[in-house]
Amino acid sequence: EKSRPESVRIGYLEGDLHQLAFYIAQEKGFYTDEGLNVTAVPFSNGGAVMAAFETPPATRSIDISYLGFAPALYHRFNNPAANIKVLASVNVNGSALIVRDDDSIQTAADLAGLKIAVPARHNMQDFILAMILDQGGLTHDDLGEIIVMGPSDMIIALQNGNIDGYIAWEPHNVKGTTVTIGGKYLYTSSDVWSNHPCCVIASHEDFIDADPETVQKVINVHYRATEWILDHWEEAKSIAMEKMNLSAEQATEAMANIGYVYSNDLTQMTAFVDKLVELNPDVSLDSEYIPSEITTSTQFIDYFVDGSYLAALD
Amino acid sequence: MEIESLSNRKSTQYLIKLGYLLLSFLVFIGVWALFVVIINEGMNNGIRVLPSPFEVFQTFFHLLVTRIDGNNLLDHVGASLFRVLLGVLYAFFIGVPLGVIIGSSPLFDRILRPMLELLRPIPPIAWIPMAIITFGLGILSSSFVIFVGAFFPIFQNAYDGVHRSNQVYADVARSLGATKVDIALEITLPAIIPNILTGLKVSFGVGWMCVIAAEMMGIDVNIGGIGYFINYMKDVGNYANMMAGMLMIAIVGLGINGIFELIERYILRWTPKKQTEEV
Amino acid sequence: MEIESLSNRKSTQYLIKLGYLLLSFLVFIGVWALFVVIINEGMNNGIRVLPSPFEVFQTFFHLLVTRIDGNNLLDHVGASLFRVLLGVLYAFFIGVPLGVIIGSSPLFDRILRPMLELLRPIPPIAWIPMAIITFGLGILSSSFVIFVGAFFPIFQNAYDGVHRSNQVYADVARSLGATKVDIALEITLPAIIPNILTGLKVSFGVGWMCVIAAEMMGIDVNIGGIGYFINYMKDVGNYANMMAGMLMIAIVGLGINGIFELIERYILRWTPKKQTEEV
Amino acid sequence: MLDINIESKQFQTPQKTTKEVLSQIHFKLSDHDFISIIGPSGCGKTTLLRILAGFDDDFVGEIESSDHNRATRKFSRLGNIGYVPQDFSLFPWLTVEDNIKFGLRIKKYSKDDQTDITTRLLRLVEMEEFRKYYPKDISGGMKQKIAICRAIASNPASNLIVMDEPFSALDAQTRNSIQNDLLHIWHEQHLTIVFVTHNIDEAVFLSNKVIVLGKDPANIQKIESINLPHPRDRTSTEFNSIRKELLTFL
Amino acid sequence: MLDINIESKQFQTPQKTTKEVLSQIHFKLSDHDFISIIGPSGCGKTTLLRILAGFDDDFVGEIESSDHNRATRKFSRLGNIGYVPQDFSLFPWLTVEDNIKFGLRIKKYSKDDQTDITTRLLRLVEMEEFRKYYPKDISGGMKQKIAICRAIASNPASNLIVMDEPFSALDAQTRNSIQNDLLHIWHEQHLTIVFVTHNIDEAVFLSNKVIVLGKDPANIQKIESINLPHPRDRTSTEFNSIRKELLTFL
Ligand SMILES: Nc1ncnc2c1ncn2[C@@H]1O[C@H](COP(=O)(O)OP(=O)(O)OP(=O)(O)O)[C@@H](O)[C@H]1O
Ligand SMILES: Nc1ncnc2c1ncn2[C@@H]1O[C@H](COP(=O)(O)OP(=O)(O)OP(=O)(O)O)[C@@H](O)[C@H]1O
Ligand SMILES: [Mg+2]
Ligand SMILES: [Mg+2]
Repeated sequence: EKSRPESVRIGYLEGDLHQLAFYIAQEKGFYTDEGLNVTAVPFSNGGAVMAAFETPPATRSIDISYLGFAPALYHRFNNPAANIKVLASVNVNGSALIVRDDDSIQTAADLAGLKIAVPARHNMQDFILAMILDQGGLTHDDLGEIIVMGPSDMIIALQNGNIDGYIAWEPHNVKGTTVTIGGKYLYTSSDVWSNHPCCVIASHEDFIDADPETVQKVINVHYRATEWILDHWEEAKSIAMEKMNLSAEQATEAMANIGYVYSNDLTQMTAFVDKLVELNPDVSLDSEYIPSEITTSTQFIDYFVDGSYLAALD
Repeated sequence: MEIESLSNRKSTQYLIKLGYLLLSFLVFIGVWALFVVIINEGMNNGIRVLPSPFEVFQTFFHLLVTRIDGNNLLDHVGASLFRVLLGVLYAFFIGVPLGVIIGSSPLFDRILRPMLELLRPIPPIAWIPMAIITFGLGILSSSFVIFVGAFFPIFQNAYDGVHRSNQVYADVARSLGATKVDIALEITLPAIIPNILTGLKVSFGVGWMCVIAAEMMGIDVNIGGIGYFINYMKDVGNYANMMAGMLMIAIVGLGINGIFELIERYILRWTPKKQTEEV
Repeated sequence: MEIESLSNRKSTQYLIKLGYLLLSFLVFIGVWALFVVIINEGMNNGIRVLPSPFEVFQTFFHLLVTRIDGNNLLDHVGASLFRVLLGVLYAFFIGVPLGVIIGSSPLFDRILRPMLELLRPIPPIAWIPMAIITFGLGILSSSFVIFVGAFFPIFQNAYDGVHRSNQVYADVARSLGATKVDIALEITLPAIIPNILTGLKVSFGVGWMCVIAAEMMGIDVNIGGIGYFINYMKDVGNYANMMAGMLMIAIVGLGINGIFELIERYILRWTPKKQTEEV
Repeated sequence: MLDINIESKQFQTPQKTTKEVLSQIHFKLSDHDFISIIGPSGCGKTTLLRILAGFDDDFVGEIESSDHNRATRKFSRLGNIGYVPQDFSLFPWLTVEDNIKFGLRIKKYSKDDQTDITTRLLRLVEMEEFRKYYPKDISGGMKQKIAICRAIASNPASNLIVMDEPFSALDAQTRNSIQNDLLHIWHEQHLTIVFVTHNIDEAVFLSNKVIVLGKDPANIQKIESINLPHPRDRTSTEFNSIRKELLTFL
Repeated sequence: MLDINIESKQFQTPQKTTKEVLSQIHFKLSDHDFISIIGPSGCGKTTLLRILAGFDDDFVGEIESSDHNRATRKFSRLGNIGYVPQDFSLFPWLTVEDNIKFGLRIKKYSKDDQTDITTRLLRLVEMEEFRKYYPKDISGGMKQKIAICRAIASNPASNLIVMDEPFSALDAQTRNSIQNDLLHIWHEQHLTIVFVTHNIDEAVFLSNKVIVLGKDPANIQKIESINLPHPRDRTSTEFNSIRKELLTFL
């Protein structure tokens, strides 16, 4: 239909099985089908994605990105330049707390005094960790130490005994449970909150204003890719195995933990904001960076999540 | 009267110097503030992304006492310094003897030096991934990376020192009855001390650079360190904290330089004065 | 006969040198292999984490032609080199004039140098987060970080060169009728060329180090670069690729050193030979 | 030709005190003079020479050029005084040839003139074959010859050349031959020379006037005129009596 | 005392060719000799001295110690020859005092002896007050005096001291006074001295034998005995005729 493909720069997290839709869309040529020429920009965590959104327009390096809902929220509340909107959901569930396979660690209460790694502070997994701790009547402060590192390093660190456990996205959880690494699932995120929001697609307001057509195309592709995963589970699994260096067993187990979605569950998202505010002293609806007329989480989600592109799916 | 006018002149000169320093500092703050304005107003349409110098100073003092995730700025910078110290220490105790041995033995020189020359061009930072997968995320990894960075300057300086140390000193010592061991201890060693000091200084600089890179990549699961801190603050979007961390780095760097200058002034009191200096 | 025996002796010496180099290389491979065995057997209970030297060489040649995610090793190393070159170039064109100006003007010296001294102790790598948030993820950021690293060695050397350049040369030139401009162009400039070359060499080393750190932190969304490559390969657990990347870094580093040596030998043909050298 | 009247020259020491280096230096420099200045190490010979050459005008006193009927301290700023400094005198980044050409190039002589003059001078000091050498590759004696060539090449308008211990590093033989060369050039080009040395022998052998400086601060102990004809015989009685006399002033 | 028979000494050049520096150097060194070696710059004086001092035994020939009835090239490895090198001779990291003490310490003299000997020597050269100075802070002449003190402090068993142009950087006055000091010490301690210089005057003034070396390779042009009594008068006719004669060999 169009002669020259539209260029768009899409951020994603390196080796994140949650964002399989992005990998599938690339692999299957869905973007090309929509007439898009995609530059894929890898990031190590959602915070780094947000930092990229926050750079001045002239030097901003991404237009749209896959990232966790938590860093998107956290930055939106705390950084004046984080003017993004959430456009679609990517997955629910899919995180887990892996600890060393040791009888002394059985419940959330046993985490007191342990060294736990997270991919970034105030990201999705850090937030889930807070919820897990809450179940055991603990907070972050009760941990021996909370350490930030890339998910691939967590596996090395667990094997070397540098940490007692970690919380990450799949497939890094399942990778930590091999015999040599010696970890076990303590909680999956769905254990503490079934069908919690996780990764989303967000874009900067500047870009949404400037090029809504491209935004629509990206959402179209995301929808198509997500549907494709659900319809072609085994084929999707084999692509995941290849892209993320997994065995069939690992891929099966990891994907079982993830709910691939595209539509926004506004009720859950509102609950997310409530819990975030409750567990995080840094986050408040009073933030000077959001419009002053917003006073409740429902109002905020209404403002922050732009469902119009999903609604316009063809 | 003569003396008084002299002391007057001295204190005047002192005041002038101080004035210039102050002026320089003001220019510095001015340039910084201008930069912030350009970035915020010019490039970000008035959104306050970068904090003002004043905010950074305020945050800096706040962070000296306030703990974030259990550590304040001093804890972080202390952890970084410790890593550097350890790595440099290893480099010293391996680099100096190796430099002296390879520098004085043509056989070792021929066999070992080409091997070292092959390893030298790999920057220490390129060893970070390797260190992580072999030594895990702990002090072993971080000090290994710093060791790699610190080793070559120390080794090379010791080596050069031995090579260039004047044959004549050894001759004279021999004429005065010194044995080989005497010469090694009483001539070679003191003669290469300036070189070793230079090597140490460079090593500290490189080590300081490496530790920040390594910490940014999360090489050590214990206290993050100042490099970890500033990268972390970037990721969570707290740029005032990030810049306060950079300020801390600058201050510690200045401190290290100052200490080295004092050490040099004492240990090298027998060397002729350098030409330049004086601010 | 005399001449023949001489040329014989020459070629014998050449052979001996070659022999030593070979021996050195074998020792190198041996040490490496031993290290791999220790790590794999001793620390990882026989699980082959680290690849053998042979595997690494094989992978290296494979990656020279095979693209991963669209780029082969040469693409990556080329991208890194380009970033370094750009940053060093900026540093050169800003550092040399600034060094000469501040070095020859006491006023500028007093006002600008303390400011630079305050910035100097912040390692270039500590600027990476700052560069990312102000300049984004692109060539602007990466060359800014390298610029910061490359600036100080070049500036300092130009500055020192001007400071130490012999007053006597200027006097003689004046006695021969040279004006101030003549002296700046015909005396100061050639006199500081050795310093500037030294500065450039150090800058390249620092730049090479910075680019690897910056790439590891994903500073540039275009071709990742060799630093990105080795870190990425660590993350996906392909350690043979990772070490092939390190080998590439070593080779390029050796190449850069070689080029600098050639340039020095030509440009500095008027300076007395250095004492050491010769492998 | 020149009337030198230096009342006092002070330096600031690193301890920020001042130190008087020269005091009451009064003498006349006439056309075609060959004046030697001798004195103990560190007394102030180089300082005096730099003032004469006009590199330093931060002193109390005056240097007047009598024949041009103008009084100025900065007479030499016109670049009309040749200077052979004590050390490191050749530009190390230029070849022997280009060192000699330096002044000619600055004064915009034609290419041909530059080559002609340089060739003539190189021939005079028997160093034609070293044209393309860099200073690092020639011996100390050769360097000194080239430094002298460079100073006289562009023929300073004043015909005045000041030299600061130019032969201090040479062995006896080279020194003797280059002394004769210098006398030859001095005569040939009708130069006026001020020559610093710490070698009494050399002073007596070369000059028509010897100025002996004292120390702390340097002042004139003695001005000795020497009227022996050239070439002088170092073993002659007159020669040695002058040496002996000068020695008493040191 | 010593029978020097050097057939040949070669060096390898950077171009890997060999170059003969010394050839057919034969002379005798007797007890209480004061031998001066003169010759053009770069001819091989330092090389010869280093062989004499035993630092270099890579030559063709033999040096025999006649009185101890043993023949060895390495006679001096016992550390019984004092050496005053041409340059950079004081250990810069030691104070004046510690430089003199160096040999005494190596030879394990008692602390008291070390102090006594050092004090006596410092007094002799009038430098007691500079005890605690580092070499960088004293003048060239002072450095040379200390280098000589260091060489004689531990009283080399052989009483032999070799000196390589020790006064080359000094002004006339200092040079004269230190020459007299040296003669005094030489006489007092009954030393044997081999002295390299490029100053004929100095050679004639100091020594009882002057060896004139030629160049490329260095060989002996002339061995001149000087029987004038000390102190010698530099202006006397005999003195000057010897100077003149030696000059012809250079
Ligand atoms: N720029 C300066 N600042 C302070 N003192 C100086 C300066 N230049 C020279 N002096 C002092 O002035 C004195 C005379 O120095 P000068 O170089 O003129 O001596 P000289 O007679 O040439 O000695 P030499 O024979 O060693 O060349 C010395 O004591 C020296 O320390
Ligand atoms: N280690 C060496 N390798 C090669 N050549 C050497 C070496 N040492 C000295 N030479 C050469 O031997 C010759 C004699 O040198 P030497 O230092 O003995 O001369 P010298 O008479 O002491 O000169 P000077 O009067 O300048 O001190 C010189 O041509 C020098 O280049
Ligand atoms: Mg002088
Ligand atoms: Mg010599």
